[in-house]
Amino acid sequence: MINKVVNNIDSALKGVESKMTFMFGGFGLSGIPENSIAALSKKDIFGLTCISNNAGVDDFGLGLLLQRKQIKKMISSYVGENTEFERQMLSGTLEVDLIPQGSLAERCRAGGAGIPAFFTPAGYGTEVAEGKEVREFNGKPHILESALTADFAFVKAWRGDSAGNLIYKGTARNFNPLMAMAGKITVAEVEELVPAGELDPNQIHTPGIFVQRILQGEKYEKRIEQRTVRPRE
Amino acid sequence: MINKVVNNIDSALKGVESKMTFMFGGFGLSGIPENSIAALSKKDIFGLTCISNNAGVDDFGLGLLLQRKQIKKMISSYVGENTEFERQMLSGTLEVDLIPQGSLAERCRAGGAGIPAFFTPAGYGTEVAEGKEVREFNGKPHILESALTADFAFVKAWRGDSAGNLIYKGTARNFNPLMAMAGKITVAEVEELVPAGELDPNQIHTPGIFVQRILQGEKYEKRIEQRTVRPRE
Amino acid sequence: MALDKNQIAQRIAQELDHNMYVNLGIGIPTLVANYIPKDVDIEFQSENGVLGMGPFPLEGAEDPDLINAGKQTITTMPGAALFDSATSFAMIRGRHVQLTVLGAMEVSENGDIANWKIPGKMVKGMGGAMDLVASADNIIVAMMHTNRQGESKILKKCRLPITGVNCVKKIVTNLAVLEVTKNGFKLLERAPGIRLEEIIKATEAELIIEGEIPEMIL
Amino acid sequence: MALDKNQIAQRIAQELDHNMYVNLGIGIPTLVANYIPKDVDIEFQSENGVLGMGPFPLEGAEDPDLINAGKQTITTMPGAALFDSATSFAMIRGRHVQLTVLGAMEVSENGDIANWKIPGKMVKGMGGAMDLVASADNIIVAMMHTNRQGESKILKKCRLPITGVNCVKKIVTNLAVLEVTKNGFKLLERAPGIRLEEIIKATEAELIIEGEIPEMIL
Repeated sequence: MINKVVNNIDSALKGVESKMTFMFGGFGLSGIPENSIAALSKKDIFGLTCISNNAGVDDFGLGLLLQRKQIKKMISSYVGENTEFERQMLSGTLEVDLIPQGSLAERCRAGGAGIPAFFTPAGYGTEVAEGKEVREFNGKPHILESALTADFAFVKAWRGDSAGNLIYKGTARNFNPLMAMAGKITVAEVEELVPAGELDPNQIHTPGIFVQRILQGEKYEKRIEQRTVRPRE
Repeated sequence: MINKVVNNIDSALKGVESKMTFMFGGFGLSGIPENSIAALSKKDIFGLTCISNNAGVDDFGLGLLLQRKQIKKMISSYVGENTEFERQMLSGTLEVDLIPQGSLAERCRAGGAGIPAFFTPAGYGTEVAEGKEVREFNGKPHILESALTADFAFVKAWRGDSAGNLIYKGTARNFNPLMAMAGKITVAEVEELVPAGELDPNQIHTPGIFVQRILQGEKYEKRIEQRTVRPRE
Repeated sequence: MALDKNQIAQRIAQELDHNMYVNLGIGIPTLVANYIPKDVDIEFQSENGVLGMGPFPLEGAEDPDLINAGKQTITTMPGAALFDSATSFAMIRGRHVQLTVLGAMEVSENGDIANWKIPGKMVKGMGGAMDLVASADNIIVAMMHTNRQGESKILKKCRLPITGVNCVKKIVTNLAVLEVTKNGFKLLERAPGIRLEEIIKATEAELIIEGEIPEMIL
Repeated sequence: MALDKNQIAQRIAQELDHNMYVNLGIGIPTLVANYIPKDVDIEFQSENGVLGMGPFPLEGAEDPDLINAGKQTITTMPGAALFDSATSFAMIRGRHVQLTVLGAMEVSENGDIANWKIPGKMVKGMGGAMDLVASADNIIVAMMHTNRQGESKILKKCRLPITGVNCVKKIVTNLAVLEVTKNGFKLLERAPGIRLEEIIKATEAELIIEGEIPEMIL
């Protein structure tokens, strides 16, 4: 067994530098690597390119890095739940590359899977296709999309073991397994870290080979963005 | 919940015809859809194209379809554990298309995922690359491979529910989840069929949307091809 | 009378067939789930990674690890499955999700849809919309027939940046049900009490009108 | 004396570093697992879908649902993971598996390898070999220096259909350890008691020989 455990967030973040490209798992605020983001927002690193489906809210998630103007460029599918984001984008200090959500997911997976490019129908005929190769398959036009990788990928799982194996919970899985594949160094933080052998090998979502460092998260706020309930009858 | 249960193998195979393309999950004899194969070998359908990593042995697995000369073409990565296969191949009555194993897996997934083609480094510079587009990414040559789909995909899982959700066991998973995605009609046979709600949604390997019919397998031989043990100390 | 949002959703619910996998967009489409007939088996997919989505949770039962693509807390039904975003879009791109219902700012007579970007305004992104419209065999748009300025959203050609081409099959608005045909928009139904002239007036594109146009039955 | 198969495996085991993910091919490579030093943490990947492969099972404990890529019954170690074939080759193609050890019929001085097909003979297929050799950062070949006819398998140019190009980094044979460099094969070590002349005679390709060539230490 190869031991991936790091005992504190400083060890987990060792090697992060300005101008690097980072990936962050999560959809909205669900399944985001809260502890890694909080610690990154305290480091003096700037000019980051961040790949994440969303960009957090003003005081939580990637909003924390935006507040300190650490991010130079966001690669996302949906942003702007966040006034600071909007301000920086409209003033031109923040570059934003918007990508169809399915293409974003598949491009991360491709980056981790050694597939440099693939064809998808998503975005054909739209401004997303500008400058991209178009080819017909079965009479339907597709565009060529390239793989995404990152210097660091930060992911969050429900349970993990010392070998780096991860199990996610609910829809907090989302982009986490794909970004875990695509990071040169993948840092996984988990709600519960257990010794190797305690997780059923048949139920692992992310095999440990994709994870370089695993950390017991200190605390999780798990903020709900749109609390929606139905009345009790 | 959409109910996918069929009560017998005849209903499971409804619509199979000569000259169709079938996919079969399994690696060697592990995880093959035993009941579907046995029933297909009793049907008067011929001229089949079969996509499967291997081709069974003389008296088990796809060997049963070869015995009755039902297969016109095999698309596989490794074959020939089987004298009848060898005889038909050498006499030219059986076409064989050999594909690198990783490309076979990815082409099935791509077929199910609406990705018509992707680049891979596997096979570059070899006869597998003949007639295929070559392109360099990051200084490394890759070849363009296309998606595979099938009229029917036959897969085998350990447990399944009435909604078609599947959980595999051990290395019997192999190609099954990928081929389940790529069948126009996917027939899943399982060792244990349970009502919807009994499987943990977080532990599903193949979501029911990829499965059109699910069947409790009648019996499983689960033959071991290379029994290998170590001595008790 | 023109339909309200709930009635648009109610009319769209009639388009759902037994055993369909359906993806509902944010806004009016989300309301469609409230009008599924009891004897029709449907499973809802949400692109952030769930199949077999159920109703919103009871108060106090919200789970931050269980949300839909609109980031609302949800529940799951028996037979549900959870998965990652790549698998989710494999379902969508691979046409396993049969029907997508989504809102639009404009639809053109060749089936193009614009629903993600207004030049000059803050652009939030396309989310999963471009993948959804590029893939589903059947795409139904739920929207108001005209915008707040009273201008038609049913156009010869989209003016806004488009989300996808040749993809919309049907439109249900507060005034009418339209089908996108090879020859353009065909008027199928009128909202109860809405006259033909009102629909024609509210529509920039040409309408194909054949025979008597029935009223919707809700 | 020339090495036997177990000794070739033993020598290759010295190439394994701490914390490496390794894929072992069928034949001599499989034997490498028997010689891993106790203090070196290694995980074995098998391309049919397992990471953290353990030794063969005890008699009576064989599980038909747990095999390796050679179709042999296996066990798993604590911390193992099971997955499908696409994920398995994502690990391989994506260079997460750092070292591949496999057999060969021929290797050429530019690092090409031939190990899947002999024209005129029954062709069984490449299995996962083409994906493995096209991907791993480090590829070590385990093989006999010459074939049964006594002909060299270390060639200027492969004669058999190749499995991959410019990929082999090192070769351990019964006679020697060779490195594939930009300028061709460099002789690194001799098998115990084997003279330089014997190696040169058994090698069709040119050998780069610099200084004293040490004997392998086993």
